[in-house]
Amino acid sequence: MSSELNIREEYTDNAVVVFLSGEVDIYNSQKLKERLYKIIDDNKKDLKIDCTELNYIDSTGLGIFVGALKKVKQYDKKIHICKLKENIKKLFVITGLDKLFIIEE
Amino acid sequence: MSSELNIREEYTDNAVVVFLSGEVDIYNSQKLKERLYKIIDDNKKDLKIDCTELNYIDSTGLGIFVGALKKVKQYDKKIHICKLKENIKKLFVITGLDKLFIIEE
Amino acid sequence: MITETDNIEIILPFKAEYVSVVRLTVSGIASRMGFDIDAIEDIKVAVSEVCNKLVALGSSVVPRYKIVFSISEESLDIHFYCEDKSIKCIFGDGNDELGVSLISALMDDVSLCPENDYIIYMSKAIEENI
Amino acid sequence: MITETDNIEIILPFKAEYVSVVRLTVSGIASRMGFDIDAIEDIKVAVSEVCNKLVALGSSVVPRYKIVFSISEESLDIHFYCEDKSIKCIFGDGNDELGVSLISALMDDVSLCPENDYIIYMSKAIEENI
Ligand SMILES: Nc1ncnc2c1ncn2[C@@H]1O[C@H](COP(=O)(O)OP(=O)(O)O)[C@@H](O)[C@H]1O
Ligand SMILES: Nc1ncnc2c1ncn2[C@@H]1O[C@H](COP(=O)(O)OP(=O)(O)O)[C@@H](O)[C@H]1O
Repeated sequence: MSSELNIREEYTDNAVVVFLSGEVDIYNSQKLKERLYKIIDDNKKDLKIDCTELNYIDSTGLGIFVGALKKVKQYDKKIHICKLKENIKKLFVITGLDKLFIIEE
Repeated sequence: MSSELNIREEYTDNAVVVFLSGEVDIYNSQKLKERLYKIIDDNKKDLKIDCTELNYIDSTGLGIFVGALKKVKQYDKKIHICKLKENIKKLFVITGLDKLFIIEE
Repeated sequence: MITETDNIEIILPFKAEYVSVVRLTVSGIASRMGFDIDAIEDIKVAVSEVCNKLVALGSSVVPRYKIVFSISEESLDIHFYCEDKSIKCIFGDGNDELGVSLISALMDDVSLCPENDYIIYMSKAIEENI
Repeated sequence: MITETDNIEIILPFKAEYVSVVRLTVSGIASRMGFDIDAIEDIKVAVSEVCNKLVALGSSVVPRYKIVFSISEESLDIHFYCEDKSIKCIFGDGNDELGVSLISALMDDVSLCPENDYIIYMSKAIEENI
């Protein structure tokens, strides 16, 4: 049961890497939002979201990524989303969000 | 989702080792019964049931182990059950079946 | 052709914490039906999007909504119901582009605003490439 | 003391293939409630034993049975129902020593043969060591 959401961050010189594991859904997405927004405001750096261990995300979670993107753009920064599982990458393609983010392997 | 039951066997000089993985429940227990009974009749050796990857068993499955025990006893052989996960070993203790089988780490 | 259909119903509160329970239930049903892992994930997402919206709307009249899973050899058909008849055409407000695009793309047949006693219908065929 | 209780119901056919669906549903509920992994396994086994027996008995009158999960801060209470009123005291035939011993040992409170409109009641407290 990896249905919990865990969020961990690491700092590099010009980016913050955020590791997501488990599931992002309507129940825990507020926690993701608060954490991402705080990271962005505190650091004003590029964001790299590592999704190696992300098993599930819904539109609530995708909407938070979009909101985070608007926020980093205020600081003229970017969001890289990397190591998406195929079933989740598919959701980015369906919604057209793959064109807003820098999607990396 | 490791809810399927997989059964695999290996042969040693004086025993057949049966590896169970997944779940044994009312839906698939007949498959386990047929396979175990055939292994016993074909080989007439001690049975070693390796439960390293067994995640779930119910009374239907436990009943099949008991039936298999009756069958090996006809050939004067034994059943060793090894590497039970704690939650499953607990079921053997509750039902008293830990005294009928040779339970090994 | 006569085919048997099994129905499984789940009735649950309008609460965000139980959407994950629905996901587990539907993944159990879909995996038992023989859907592959990708299709199971698709169904989980589509079903959750409807639950999310229902939970966000809520009802002042009844505490719970109902999902009926109809299992046949060809497909998994899913109907959402609520006794609060004011809950209709829930995506009609146009606020959920992401959710609606996911549901439409991931399921084979979808009725988001039916003139019927159910709120939403969606279906996934077992072999999509028929 | 006022405590809120959430009810989740699942209604399903008397068929062996869907007992695993119930296990997934109940494990989702129990994990959301904060039960630890051992307790979740206990509940899965106990619930499955009842489903197994219901499936083995079946009903000539109705196609399905119902399980109601009542979620409170203290415990998960589970009631099994069937509209076929001939299904009563299902373990009364004494044929299921293994199943009955598991249910009784794994749950905190069990009523296997109640004089009531439900078939079986069982409950697991969130903190067993109160
Ligand atoms: N394809 C898209 N491209 C850019 N932004 C989008 C796209 N789809 C949705 N959004 C935006 O993502 C955010 C969340 O989307 P949505 O889930 O539809 O809204 P809400 O959170 O109000 O339910 C909104 O700001 C919406 O405008
Ligand atoms: N503690 C025990 N020790 C030995 N045998 C047992 C024990 N409990 C159950 N059995 C035997 O295991 C088999 C299956 O048990 P049970 O599930 O109660 O019966 P059934 O398969 O008829 O429902 C039966 O042969 C029963 O006698």
